[in-house]
Amino acid sequence: MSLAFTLRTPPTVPLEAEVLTPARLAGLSAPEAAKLSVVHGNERADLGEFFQVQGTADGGGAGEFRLTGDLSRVKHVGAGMADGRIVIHGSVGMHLGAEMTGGEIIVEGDAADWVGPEMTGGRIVIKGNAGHMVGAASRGSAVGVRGGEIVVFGNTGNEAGHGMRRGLVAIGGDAGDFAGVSMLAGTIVVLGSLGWRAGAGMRRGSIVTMHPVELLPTFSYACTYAPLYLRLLLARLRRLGLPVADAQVSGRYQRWSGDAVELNKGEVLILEA
Amino acid sequence: MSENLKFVPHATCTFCGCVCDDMDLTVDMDEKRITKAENACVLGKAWFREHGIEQRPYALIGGREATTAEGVEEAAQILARARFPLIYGLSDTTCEAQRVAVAIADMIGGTVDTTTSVCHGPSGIAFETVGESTASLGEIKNRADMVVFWGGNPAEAHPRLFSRYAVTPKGMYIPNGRKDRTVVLVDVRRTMSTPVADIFLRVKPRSDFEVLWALRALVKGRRVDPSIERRTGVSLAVLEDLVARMKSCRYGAFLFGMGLTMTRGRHFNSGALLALTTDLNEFTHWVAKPVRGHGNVTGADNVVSWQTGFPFGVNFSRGYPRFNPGEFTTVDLLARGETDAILILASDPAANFPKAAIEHLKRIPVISLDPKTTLTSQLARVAFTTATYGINVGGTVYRMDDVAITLRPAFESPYPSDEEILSAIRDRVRALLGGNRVPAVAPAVAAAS
Amino acid sequence: MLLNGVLIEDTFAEAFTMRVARLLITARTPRWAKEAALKLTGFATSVIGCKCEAGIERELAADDTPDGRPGLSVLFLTMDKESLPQRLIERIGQTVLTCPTTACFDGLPDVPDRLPVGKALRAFGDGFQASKVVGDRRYWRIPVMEGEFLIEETFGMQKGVGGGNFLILAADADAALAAAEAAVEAMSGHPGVVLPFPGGVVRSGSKVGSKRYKKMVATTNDAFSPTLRAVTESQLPEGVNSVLEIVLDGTDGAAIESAMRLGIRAACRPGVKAISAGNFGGKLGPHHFHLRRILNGASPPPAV
Amino acid sequence: MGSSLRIVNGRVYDPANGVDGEVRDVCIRDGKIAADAPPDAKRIDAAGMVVMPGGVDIHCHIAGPKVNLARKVQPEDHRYDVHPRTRVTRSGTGGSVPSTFATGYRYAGLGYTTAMEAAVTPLGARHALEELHDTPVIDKGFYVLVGNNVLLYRLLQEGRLEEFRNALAWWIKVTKAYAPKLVNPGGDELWKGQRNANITSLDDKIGPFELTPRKVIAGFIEAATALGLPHPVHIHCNNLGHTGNVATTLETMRLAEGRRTHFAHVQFNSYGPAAGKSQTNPTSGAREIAEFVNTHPNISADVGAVMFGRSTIMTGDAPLAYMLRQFGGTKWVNADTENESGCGIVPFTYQDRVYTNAMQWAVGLELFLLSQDPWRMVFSTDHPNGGSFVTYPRLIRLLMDREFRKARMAEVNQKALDRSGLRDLSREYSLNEIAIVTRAGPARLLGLTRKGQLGVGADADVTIYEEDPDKEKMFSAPRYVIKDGELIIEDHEFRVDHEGRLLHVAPDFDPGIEQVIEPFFEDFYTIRFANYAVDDRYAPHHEIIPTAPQAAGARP
Repeated sequence: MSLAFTLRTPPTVPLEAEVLTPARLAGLSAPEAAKLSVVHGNERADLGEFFQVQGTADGGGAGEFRLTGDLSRVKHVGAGMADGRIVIHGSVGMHLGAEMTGGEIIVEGDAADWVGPEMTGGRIVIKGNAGHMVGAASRGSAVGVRGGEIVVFGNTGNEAGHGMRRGLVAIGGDAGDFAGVSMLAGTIVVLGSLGWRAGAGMRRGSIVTMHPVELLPTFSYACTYAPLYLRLLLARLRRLGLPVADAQVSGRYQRWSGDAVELNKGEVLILEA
Repeated sequence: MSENLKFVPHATCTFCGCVCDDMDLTVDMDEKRITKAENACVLGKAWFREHGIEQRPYALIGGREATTAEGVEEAAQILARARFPLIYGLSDTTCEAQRVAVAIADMIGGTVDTTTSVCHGPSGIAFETVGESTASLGEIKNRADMVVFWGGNPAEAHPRLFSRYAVTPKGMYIPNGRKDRTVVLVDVRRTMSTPVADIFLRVKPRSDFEVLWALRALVKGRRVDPSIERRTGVSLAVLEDLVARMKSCRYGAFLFGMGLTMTRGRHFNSGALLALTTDLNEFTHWVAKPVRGHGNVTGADNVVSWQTGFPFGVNFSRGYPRFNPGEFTTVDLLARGETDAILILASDPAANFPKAAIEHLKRIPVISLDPKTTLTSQLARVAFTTATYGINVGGTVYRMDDVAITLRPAFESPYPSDEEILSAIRDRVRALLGGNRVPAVAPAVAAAS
Repeated sequence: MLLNGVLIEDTFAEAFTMRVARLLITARTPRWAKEAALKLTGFATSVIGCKCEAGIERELAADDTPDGRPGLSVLFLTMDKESLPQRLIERIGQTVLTCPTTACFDGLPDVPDRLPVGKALRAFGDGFQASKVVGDRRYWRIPVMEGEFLIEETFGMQKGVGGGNFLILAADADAALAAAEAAVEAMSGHPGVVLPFPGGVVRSGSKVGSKRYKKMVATTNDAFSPTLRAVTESQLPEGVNSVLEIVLDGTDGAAIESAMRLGIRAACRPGVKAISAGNFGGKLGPHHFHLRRILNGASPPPAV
Repeated sequence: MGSSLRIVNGRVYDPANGVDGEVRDVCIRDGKIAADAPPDAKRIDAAGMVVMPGGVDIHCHIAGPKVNLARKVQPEDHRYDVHPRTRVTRSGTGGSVPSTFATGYRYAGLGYTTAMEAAVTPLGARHALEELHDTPVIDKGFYVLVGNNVLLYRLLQEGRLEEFRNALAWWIKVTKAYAPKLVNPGGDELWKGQRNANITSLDDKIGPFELTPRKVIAGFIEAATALGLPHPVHIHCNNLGHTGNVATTLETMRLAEGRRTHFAHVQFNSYGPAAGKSQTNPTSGAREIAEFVNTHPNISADVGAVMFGRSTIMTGDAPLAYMLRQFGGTKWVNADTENESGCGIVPFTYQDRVYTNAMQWAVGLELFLLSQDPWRMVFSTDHPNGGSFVTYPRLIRLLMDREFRKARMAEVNQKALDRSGLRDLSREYSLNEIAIVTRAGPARLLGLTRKGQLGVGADADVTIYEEDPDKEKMFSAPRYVIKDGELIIEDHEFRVDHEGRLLHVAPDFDPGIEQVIEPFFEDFYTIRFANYAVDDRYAPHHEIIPTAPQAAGARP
């Protein structure tokens, strides 16, 4: 049985638990894992002060573990992880999977701001909603997601995919404002509605939406067609569990080019109504 | 009025970010009142005139009168105990006090945040994204033949921005003052400031970003969709005309306010304006300047930056500074209920924060430092009465253009300064903790902020 | 041994190691996928004169293609690894890129050796092309007048086998052709195998070099040519008046062997006297397909 | 102040006193080097270690308005280089522009005890002093930007040379500066007033003034010489960073005409004309510059070496920063200061495969290796312009370790290396020479007689390194650092915090000059004349270094 953590004592102030990665837990018994250090507010604490730990970590390399409870004040879970799998039953705090390079995180609940900032690989799946800055660049940095996939079944806040250079951000619900702002490349798919000013300052990359939206005046209409790569992309989203309709797979899309303020090599694809 | 008058020349007004240092004050030393403030604007006059010494307890602990020393002890105990303490405010006090405030936050492993996070924080984030071409106000006075005010109402909020710095004054290369400048005002409504403008662009609410973005495209010679007029209320022809003027002026200056930074789009609005400024420098000289409200909010930005590397919203709980607006900014921390103690320095969040944040303020120990009774001081566990900076207390403040000015206090206050109280708290906390608190966990660099 | 009364000679087909790629060509309709594939694999019968060998492997239903449209898979082979990408770039660029509605995907995604085919063809986009990663595979979107041509950035290349064969020795030309047609029919759609010659059949089997012309690389296989029975060292049994050859290229020896088994069985029908195979004495090609062993179901000895 | 100390068994390098690696005791009493120490003095056994005076950085950018802008603009550069607090020291952040506390501790952590901020506008002096106050351990000072000052230009233009000299002295004194600094003289007026233009030669007309850079530079050298400042005019030449600028640099050096003049970060001013097909790729001009400095004892320079990696261009030379903006990414900062200066900031990364960057790296090393007088060609990276000061140990190793240098040379752009002279140079610096270029030399050029040496009466700023064949390792983390006689770092760890002094000069001037200056303020400044001078509260611990006339007891 792999390790299972159940939140017993919810922290009253933020708990930073970057130690919760498959690699750090590899080979540990439950008592050993409970001894690992976390930062509770401004002091060190044992993981075991907050979590009931059961099971034993999978042998060998990075395995899988499970977190249960309302972890909305627990930050940095899975930050920097390279392999293995984390399953979270409940909501989780900021910086989930920050800068991760591989592996997979599944959240059966909501995630706070900063899901997967500057990640380079792996996959994060949020079954509920996510906050602002999904897959974004940290403040001051020009580059956000560099690879990997973030799938949010629900809605997201602002600046999803800010500065993304590669990879996929897929949103089943609605996106907030400035989705794909300053994106360098990569793909953002929003099955719901886009907020304001999607793609502002984008250089390259694609933003796909299934609902009509008025773009910035620096975007220009090109044509209406059925981009073939969308069939591949949407098929992949289906495999990841998002409810993609046949009409979306075989539909025709308006292609808008932008942002003219930058390279004008990006595109926004809007499903024809 | 008594005969016991004192003349204080060259004093500085800290009411707003203009920080005018040409106040010639007359003080009635018996009444402890400033009776005359020459050169002051209407706001400054009121600031000086209304300021007297209120009879208040030195400190209140749980509503009970106490000495400053008792207040310091209680405050130190609260801060030393707290797991996620926050120090907030800072923009209406001296840099000397701000430095101690950051030192306390560092020592206890707390968070320090300033009122910048609720005014020009977005401009700070924008600055970190695109940089900024800027200037001291004297350069605008001496050189700017085109001035664009965006999202502000200086006539009522910063009157001397017009009269001393940017519109009417004569300057080295602006020998005729107002006549030598083209003045543009961009706002969502007509205000008292509108008549000063040669060109007034009335934009639809929350469409500043679209207008700025269109200007950027036009400056670069790119296409802009004619729908811009329907969406923003400003026609393409007007924008094209404006761009032609902006490209052909000798020295242009943007002065932008919270009408831009705190409306939908926030840091992207500021960023669009800063990027437009950069774009224009391909053609001629352009600068931009956020118009700041609080008297020393610019000092707070500077102090927090030089001590930590970041301008506001800085957390020290891991043993080193981390910056992340939204995560470590006060409204957010309070609304999420993450803070377990707060020291509020010269600010009144209980009067203007969102309800959820104020609700949390009521749940946690609050320490307040303020010359006056405020909503915040009234819900404080420990409330200190302090002397007013610039009037009773000397020290340093920074003008909105980063120019540091030394204050010339007009008369003494019986109350201690912010710096004195904070220093006492710092020393007591240090004694309680035995030095700086050092969390025994390695830096989470990969996951830092 | 005899099969349906046809003598299976105790010999083997001798085949070579080649480099192979698998292309999946999809289109709006099966017709357009086929048009592209036929052009792509046209004039690709033998490396001797075409520098590559190629054929349609099988038709693909919409559910079996990456983009959910009907298509075909094609195997494409060359003798060396340097020329495979060159040939692919030339041919895909002229035949698939140009063909309405098609897209071109890699059919060997798990193979580590990657050929930058789409990566080279993207230049047709003149800077307007864009790449797109879906899952862990990268595609290029090349703008064209019709819309957009989509091609995978790289194609897998692995060692394959070229030159698997068997000879149908028949009493007359009609019987040979009927047997050959039956063999091709039986082998069509076999995974991992293509028949690069017209209709899968070759009438002009060749030998290495020339008895007369120094510059000729290959000349007629006089030992199996009925009209030369009397003037050369003929290997034709009595009663044989016409011979046709089936040549098979494939992704691996096992596929060739399995296809040959089906093909030979189908070819053993009235009018056929014997089934033989072409070889060079076993010294040139590492793959030997012994006819009798194949038909007995035993696997051939491992490739040298 | 401080307890007594006796350092025994260490190999001492004290070039100012002719001590070259002798094993001898160094005694400390009351914050100064002493002839002896009381018997109960704490003993430090420095066996196997090297004892040197604390390092002195003659040219860096560590405090003031532009530094703070550069800090603020790069949160992403701080995130990965945090500086945690200890029980006794404050926290901070690093990156190419560290916070003030991190700056002080990191300098001390390298064995440096004095550093000079090289460019502060007079209007920014108060701000710079506030930051320097929060820069712990080290002693510090700053150079004040006067080379684009409008009022000084007017006086010079009108030939009012005595008033010019008095006004210069006034500006230095009221800002509590250490030396006058010229940056791209004339450039700011063109930048701010003529649509972002720039000076291209010493004989360009400076905007509306009847002046040229040549006249301005000569005027400042003459005035500063007359004032007898401990450190002469400190010049950032015109055309800095431009291909072929070596001609301008030599012309500027000739303007000194035998008078002491310091040339800042000359590496950036030592580029020959473009080579090959390129219109812009410079050749090396290091040999010409080094030769000129070698043969002109009045000239001194710091190298301003380039080290590969992340840096920040921050300079009073606004047109230069604007030019570099195209290579720097998305951020550019410009900041104009009324009547005084311009300023530009660009985050920048030097890459060893890039021709120009590799050439810059080579030119810096060439200048060091061709210098015949280490006392006058001293150590700097123009932190953080050429690279952070934390790269100093690596630069020391490049100078001391030929094999290491060769290995590094193999990794850089070879075309650039071919066109530099670096391949021909096999010289290795000795420890004594390192002690000169990093300590004794800069101290002497600054006129800091009690710094950079371990003679009796000198400031007890001492660094003790554990000897190691890997000089980068050796100079990266001294075992002990003593500041003003106090043991700050022991066994590589901070034991106590410490506040250093502000070093400044206060040249005398005719008070009548204020009647000339004040009206100008009323017309063209936005701060009152009365509020301009910086008072002593901004320098709670300070030391005034006398000018020559003051030292001689003469009062004008």
